[in-house]
Amino acid sequence: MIQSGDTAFILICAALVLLMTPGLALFYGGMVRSKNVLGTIMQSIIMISLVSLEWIYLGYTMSFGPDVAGLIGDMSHFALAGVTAAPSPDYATTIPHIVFMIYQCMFAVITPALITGAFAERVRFLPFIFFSLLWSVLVYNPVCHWIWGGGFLATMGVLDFAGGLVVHVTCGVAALVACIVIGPRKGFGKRSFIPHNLPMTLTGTGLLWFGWFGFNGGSALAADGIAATAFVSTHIAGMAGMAMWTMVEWYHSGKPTTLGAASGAIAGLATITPAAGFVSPNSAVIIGFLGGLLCYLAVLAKNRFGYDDSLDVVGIHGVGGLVGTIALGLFASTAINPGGADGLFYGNPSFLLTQLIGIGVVGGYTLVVTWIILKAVNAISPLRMEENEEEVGMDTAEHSESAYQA
Amino acid sequence: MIQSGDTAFILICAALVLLMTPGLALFYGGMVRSKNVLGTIMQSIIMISLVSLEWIYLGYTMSFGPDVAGLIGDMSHFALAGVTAAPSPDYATTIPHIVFMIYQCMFAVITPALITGAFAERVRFLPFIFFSLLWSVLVYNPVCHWIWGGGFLATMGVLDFAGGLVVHVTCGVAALVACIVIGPRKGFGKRSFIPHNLPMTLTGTGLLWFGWFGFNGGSALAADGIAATAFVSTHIAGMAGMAMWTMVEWYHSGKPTTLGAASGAIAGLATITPAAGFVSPNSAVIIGFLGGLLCYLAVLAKNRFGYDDSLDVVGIHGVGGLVGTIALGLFASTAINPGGADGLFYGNPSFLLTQLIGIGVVGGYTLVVTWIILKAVNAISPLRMEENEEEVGMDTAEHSESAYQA
Amino acid sequence: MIQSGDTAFILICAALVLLMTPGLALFYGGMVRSKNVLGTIMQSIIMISLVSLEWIYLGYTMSFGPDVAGLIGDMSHFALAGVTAAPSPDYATTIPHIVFMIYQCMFAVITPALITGAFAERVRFLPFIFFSLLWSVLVYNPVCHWIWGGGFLATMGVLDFAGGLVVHVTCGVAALVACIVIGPRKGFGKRSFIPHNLPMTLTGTGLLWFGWFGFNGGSALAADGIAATAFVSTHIAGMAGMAMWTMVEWYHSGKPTTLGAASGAIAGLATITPAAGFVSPNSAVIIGFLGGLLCYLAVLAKNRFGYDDSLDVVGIHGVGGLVGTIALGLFASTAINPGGADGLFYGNPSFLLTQLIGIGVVGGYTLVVTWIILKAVNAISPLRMEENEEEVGMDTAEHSESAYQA
Amino acid sequence: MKKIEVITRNYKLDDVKEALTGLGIKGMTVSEVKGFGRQGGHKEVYRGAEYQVDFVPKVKIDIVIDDELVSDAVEAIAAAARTGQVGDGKIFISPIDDVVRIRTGESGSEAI
Amino acid sequence: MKKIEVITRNYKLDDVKEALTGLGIKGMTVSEVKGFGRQGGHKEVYRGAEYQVDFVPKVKIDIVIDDELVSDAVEAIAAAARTGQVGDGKIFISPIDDVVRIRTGESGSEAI
Amino acid sequence: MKKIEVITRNYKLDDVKEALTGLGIKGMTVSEVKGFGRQGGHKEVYRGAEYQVDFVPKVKIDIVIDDELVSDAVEAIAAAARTGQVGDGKIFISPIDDVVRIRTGESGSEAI
Ligand SMILES: Nc1ncnc2c1ncn2[C@@H]1O[C@H](COP(=O)(O)OP(=O)(O)O)[C@@H](O)[C@H]1O
Ligand SMILES: Nc1ncnc2c1ncn2[C@@H]1O[C@H](COP(=O)(O)OP(=O)(O)O)[C@@H](O)[C@H]1O
Ligand SMILES: Nc1ncnc2c1ncn2[C@@H]1O[C@H](COP(=O)(O)OP(=O)(O)O)[C@@H](O)[C@H]1O
Repeated sequence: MIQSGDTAFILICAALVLLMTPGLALFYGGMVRSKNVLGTIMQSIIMISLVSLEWIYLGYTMSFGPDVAGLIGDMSHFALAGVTAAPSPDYATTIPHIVFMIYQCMFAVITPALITGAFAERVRFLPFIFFSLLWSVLVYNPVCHWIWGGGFLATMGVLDFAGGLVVHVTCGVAALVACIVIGPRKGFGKRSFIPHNLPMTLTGTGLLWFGWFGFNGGSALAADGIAATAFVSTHIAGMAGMAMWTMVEWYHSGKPTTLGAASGAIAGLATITPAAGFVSPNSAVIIGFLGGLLCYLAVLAKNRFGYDDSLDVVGIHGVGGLVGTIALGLFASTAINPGGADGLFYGNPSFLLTQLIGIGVVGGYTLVVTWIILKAVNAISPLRMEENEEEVGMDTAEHSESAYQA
Repeated sequence: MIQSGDTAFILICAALVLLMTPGLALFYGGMVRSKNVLGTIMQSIIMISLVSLEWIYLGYTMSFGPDVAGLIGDMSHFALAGVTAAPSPDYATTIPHIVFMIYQCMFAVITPALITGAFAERVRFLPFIFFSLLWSVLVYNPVCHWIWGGGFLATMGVLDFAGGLVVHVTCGVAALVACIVIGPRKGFGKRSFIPHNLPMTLTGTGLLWFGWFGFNGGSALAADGIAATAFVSTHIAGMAGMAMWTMVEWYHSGKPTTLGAASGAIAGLATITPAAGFVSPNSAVIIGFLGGLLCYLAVLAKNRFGYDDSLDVVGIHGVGGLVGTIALGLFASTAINPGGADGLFYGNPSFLLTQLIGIGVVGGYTLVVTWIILKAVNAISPLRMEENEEEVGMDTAEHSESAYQA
Repeated sequence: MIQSGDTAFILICAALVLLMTPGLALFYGGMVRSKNVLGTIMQSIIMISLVSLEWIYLGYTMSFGPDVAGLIGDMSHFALAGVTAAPSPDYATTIPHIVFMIYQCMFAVITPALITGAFAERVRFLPFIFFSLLWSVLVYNPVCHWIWGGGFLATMGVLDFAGGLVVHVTCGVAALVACIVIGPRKGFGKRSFIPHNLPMTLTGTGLLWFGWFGFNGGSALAADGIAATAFVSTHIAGMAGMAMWTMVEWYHSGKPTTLGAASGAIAGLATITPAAGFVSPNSAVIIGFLGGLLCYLAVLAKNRFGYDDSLDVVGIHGVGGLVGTIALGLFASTAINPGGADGLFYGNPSFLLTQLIGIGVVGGYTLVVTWIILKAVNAISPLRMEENEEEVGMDTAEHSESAYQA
Repeated sequence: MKKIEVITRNYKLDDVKEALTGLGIKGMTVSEVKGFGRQGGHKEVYRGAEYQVDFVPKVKIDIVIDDELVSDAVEAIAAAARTGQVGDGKIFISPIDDVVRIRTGESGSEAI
Repeated sequence: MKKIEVITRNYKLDDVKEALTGLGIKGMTVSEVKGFGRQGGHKEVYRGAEYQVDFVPKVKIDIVIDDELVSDAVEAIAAAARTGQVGDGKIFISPIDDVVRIRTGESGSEAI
Repeated sequence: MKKIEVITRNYKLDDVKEALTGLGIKGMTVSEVKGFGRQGGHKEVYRGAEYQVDFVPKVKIDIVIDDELVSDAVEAIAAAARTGQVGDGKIFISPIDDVVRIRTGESGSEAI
């Protein structure tokens, strides 16, 4: 039966998650050079239309339609057939089915948008659209089904509260593959790529944090104690991530930076995502600290390896999702969420193993399929901008616009 | 009886709609030249105080007070008399009456703010205040009463879920009249009027979309299946509008622009507004596409006609509201909302006629009254800035401020 | 028992209040010179991690733990012991206890962030962190306990709906002490300190207003009639404050400014905060007008006194909180909120006296303890930046960053 | 060779550019500047504090050309930029010893 | 006529302007520039990557005046802009062949 | 003394700076400018309205040096800034009568 409190909550949470995509656009947009800010924003916001359209025809039914062999949903919900204002019998039974559908849509939208940070400032718009669409269909939808739609990983007992695997590990792995295939920006390692507008990035951070409450809190699919737990651990891990990154950076490079504080917050928030509704607040503090620390180290490490993951999608989302998924294997507690599991620290080492298998499967699958998609798209329409267009910048070269006039 | 779920939902939706006014301020502010950005923002945000004040003394009771001859509400609710924390017997019976009142207030605030895009960059602040106040009292309040307050159009069966007529058609028609009466900006057709800060416009777009969930979803006045339908069709039409505008522009002028994506989104969102809670998701896709396409064409057409609707209020809100109101006459379905109607495509051509009459009445009334108000205000205090003040810009000339310092 | 409507509402309200801190960061950030914008933003957002961490270990239990002699909470809830997804027996009994905890956390976060406007553009980050932490522990937590945690002021009958005393008077008094102890900016009175980006300040204003609905509305701790009352009076006082400041400034200095409109809005919102759930909408209009007028005068007066309260924390938050707390003593009505009190205008002069005692106690305590903390911190690590670092700006000197690149 | 520095109103930039290209001048360099002069400034008010802002936005256009083109160019620029109101701006003419085109290494008149 | 180009600290602009108006000089043109010199720059750090930023914000003031005013002007400017710290900046003096006032077409000293 | 004005691509600034410091030149002043030249501009489209934008972002570098350093400096700059594509920019050389260091009051070559 429909509960107005739950329905109100998930509708507002869906709105919050939608807001994360423009929030991400600002977060990323502030970090690029001013000649690429519109192109960067566009790569995020266009996902709202591209992926939403895909979602209502294909994505929802592939992800949440009746299961076929543990691998994918069937076409029963093509064009939202059977998805009405009555509750689904399977998912979120106290809210209208379409509310569940639209809430999940917002997750599908932001995931490919997250990847764009890896190849910022150098990709053509048309092949980028092809890539994102194919990736949503071939990577996001199946993985989403495996874990949240009753697929084989769900059956195995892999847990992911709000998208550590489905969102962050997939986008992190895709980011790594993409920035290697596409290659570094012109002048990488020689010229300095300094963020053109950090207040914009910080505004985006604020909106992301705000939206993340909908992302993690809403994943309880009801306004109940689990939502409360998820909401609280989200805030706690975000602040712990910010605290940790700030302190480590202060110690390590001499000054605490605002970009560091923002990065640490996002790292903490990404890290808690898979675990949010399954762990205690005190565990969330530790998970947030771990996220802040390990993502900081990952970002530093990148500078050694020399690939140009321009806005650190691998270091923050990939590593965050990875660390959080493992941490869930350690800190999960059925005392907190009886629908969850106990982790290693609660006497159940096998759950940690399950989580590691989940990471292996999702990571491996994403890596291979992303690589194939990139190669295929490149063969049809090269992703990389031409040298002098890259010099001119995406805003004029790809969109015939200028971001700023005096 | 008060339901906490519904009350929570409408309170948050009211907050979301409030946020649309600063969102609009950024949307518009980014599109003007930097010397006019503060003046443009001011024209939106001052409505929050001007119209809210008007609303609690006059507007609410004119719009929603007991009906007088189908034309206007009486003065029973002057200064919110009888509007308390108990539910209204007439409207939204599961939430406190004051919640309904404040939710409706937010709609009254944003409508005249929308008009300001038509005469951006050239109007004096004092007569602008007179105009907006008179317009709210003489246009918004009556039309609102006719359709939502039990007036004669409601009796006739005209439907408008969340403001296609009440908000978008009124502001679109007023915009057309106003930009013709006030005349084009100095240098129009010769100098180029390029947006000074598109990331600001895109930030505003994000906030508008976010707020629109409250605007349309909340118009169900409860957290129920209708709210779910309205919320979902809002998102769907927004994304379809964005997709369509982007594609048409890409095809037509060679590149997809970010301003185009934003414009298409707003067009789609405006177009679905009257229909949101009355149509199926699949109809919403078509309505969104129509909105994106027809608003694009309308904006192009403007360049032919040569009037200076500076930020395309007519082309986007006017045409969007018009198309959506007609589309509702086509796509409305009582299977989706038993409290609604069936449209032409569901076997009921008379409803389409009703909608067309609604457009005629609202459009005609708005046109005449807006024209009279403009002439009257101009007679007392000329709306148009003096030539050299327009050159200097509104920020210093009207507000003694500068937006930016190096 | 947990109500989903109430839980949904307070969770979303907590998210709204969180958003106020980045909103404040923008509000303040736009008003400083561009070389200090990151440092200013950082002083707000770092509170999210600093104070949240303090809150879960110390703050919550000091504020809301079992009362010790009316003065402070004991350590029962250290590290959130006993704070679970079950409702608290004492506070907000229809929502999970952790929801109450996290909602209150957001208030603790923003209060020290508000103070930073007083000493903007001239303070070193490390001692600033010490100051803020000590202030949270030694001023915020006790005062919060006295009024909201069952301490002696609550027992005496002092009322404060959402933080007129707990938030605004404490931060206003602390601001006054701090800007006197720290001294004026270099060049104060000679050079002009003009806001570097007013659209940023106006964006922040919009987010603050939006969040304030959560701040005041959520302080009902349920989605009920009191929440409705608080929400409505918040909007009304905000708009009345904006209207009043704009008019007075227009009359007094010749032009209405956007910074004035924003300042008036914040003044009105701050002023209604203690009274929001206890007064009628018509009283809220008057309170908002009073807030707008008196805060304007206070800001003008500052220019006479010659202390450098750079972003007018005293004039707006201090005076707003003061005026609102007194106004509550005048306008409170048990007809509106039976759990409240009757004020002077409702025949109960003794309640006004109680409120004045509340102001005296909170103001006096804050003044003394803030002064001691500042002196202590200065002795260990001087708060004031060195002259040439102040010239260079906080962004490079304190954070090794630049906000903007061409 | 001479350098012509034009300081004028922002919105006259396009007119001046057209006037110059009309004379066959193919290059110029533009920057945003703030001017102080007879035109005067304006008052700004921030929370009750008044500031006199004496500087108004102007555009500066630098053109390096051969000596024989100077008088035509100056006339064309003045005609294009003139509104007759105070604040139309100035044209400064100064000597240039040499010019080098970076791309080719050419110098002197060749390089312009 | 001469052009005096002053490159100095941003916050000295008002002082220099007052010094010049004190001498009866009624016009000048200002632009924001970045300077490289003995003053040195600073380090910036973005996600662990360190950059040395060698350029510091400065203001450039151009004043065209008659030859006889030059030495007074230079002295007044230097006095107004001096702090004694490295980075106070420079004054460059260069020849101007002619000046035209766009509004009136006047040229030479008349036009300044 | 001479002033060398370099107008070139933004991203060549660091290279030019290094080339100059390599010659022992310790100061320069940089500003952002927009250039019009053979390189051409681009089209921009806003809601269906097309605009031709002729100006491209460039950087201007001013260096005042002693006469004997000029030819070396010009060569070094040209080498550092050259890409061989249209739009590499120009170097203008003009006379400077005198230089004053504000901090010390020194003038002439001393002051550079
Ligand atoms: N002596 C000068 N040196 C440099 N620039 C000047 C000088 N006088 C005027 N200017 C520039 O020319 C602009 C216009 O000058 P102004 O005196 O306002 O009007 P007009 O050019 O009509 O005489 C000023 O804003 C300033 O930028
Ligand atoms: N040779 C030069 N050519 C052009 N500008 C210079 C030159 N030397 C210095 N400058 C400018 O003067 C500013 C101040 O110079 P600097 O060496 O830092 O200190 P000081 O003026 O005290 O000697 C520099 O930032 C730069 O803008
Ligand atoms: N006559 C000129 N006067 C001033 N600046 C010029 C002149 N010609 C070119 N420039 C500047 O030099 C830049 C490069 O010139 P351009 O003609 O595009 O290419 P190239 O330098 O390769 O010949 C222009 O963008 C402009 O800023």
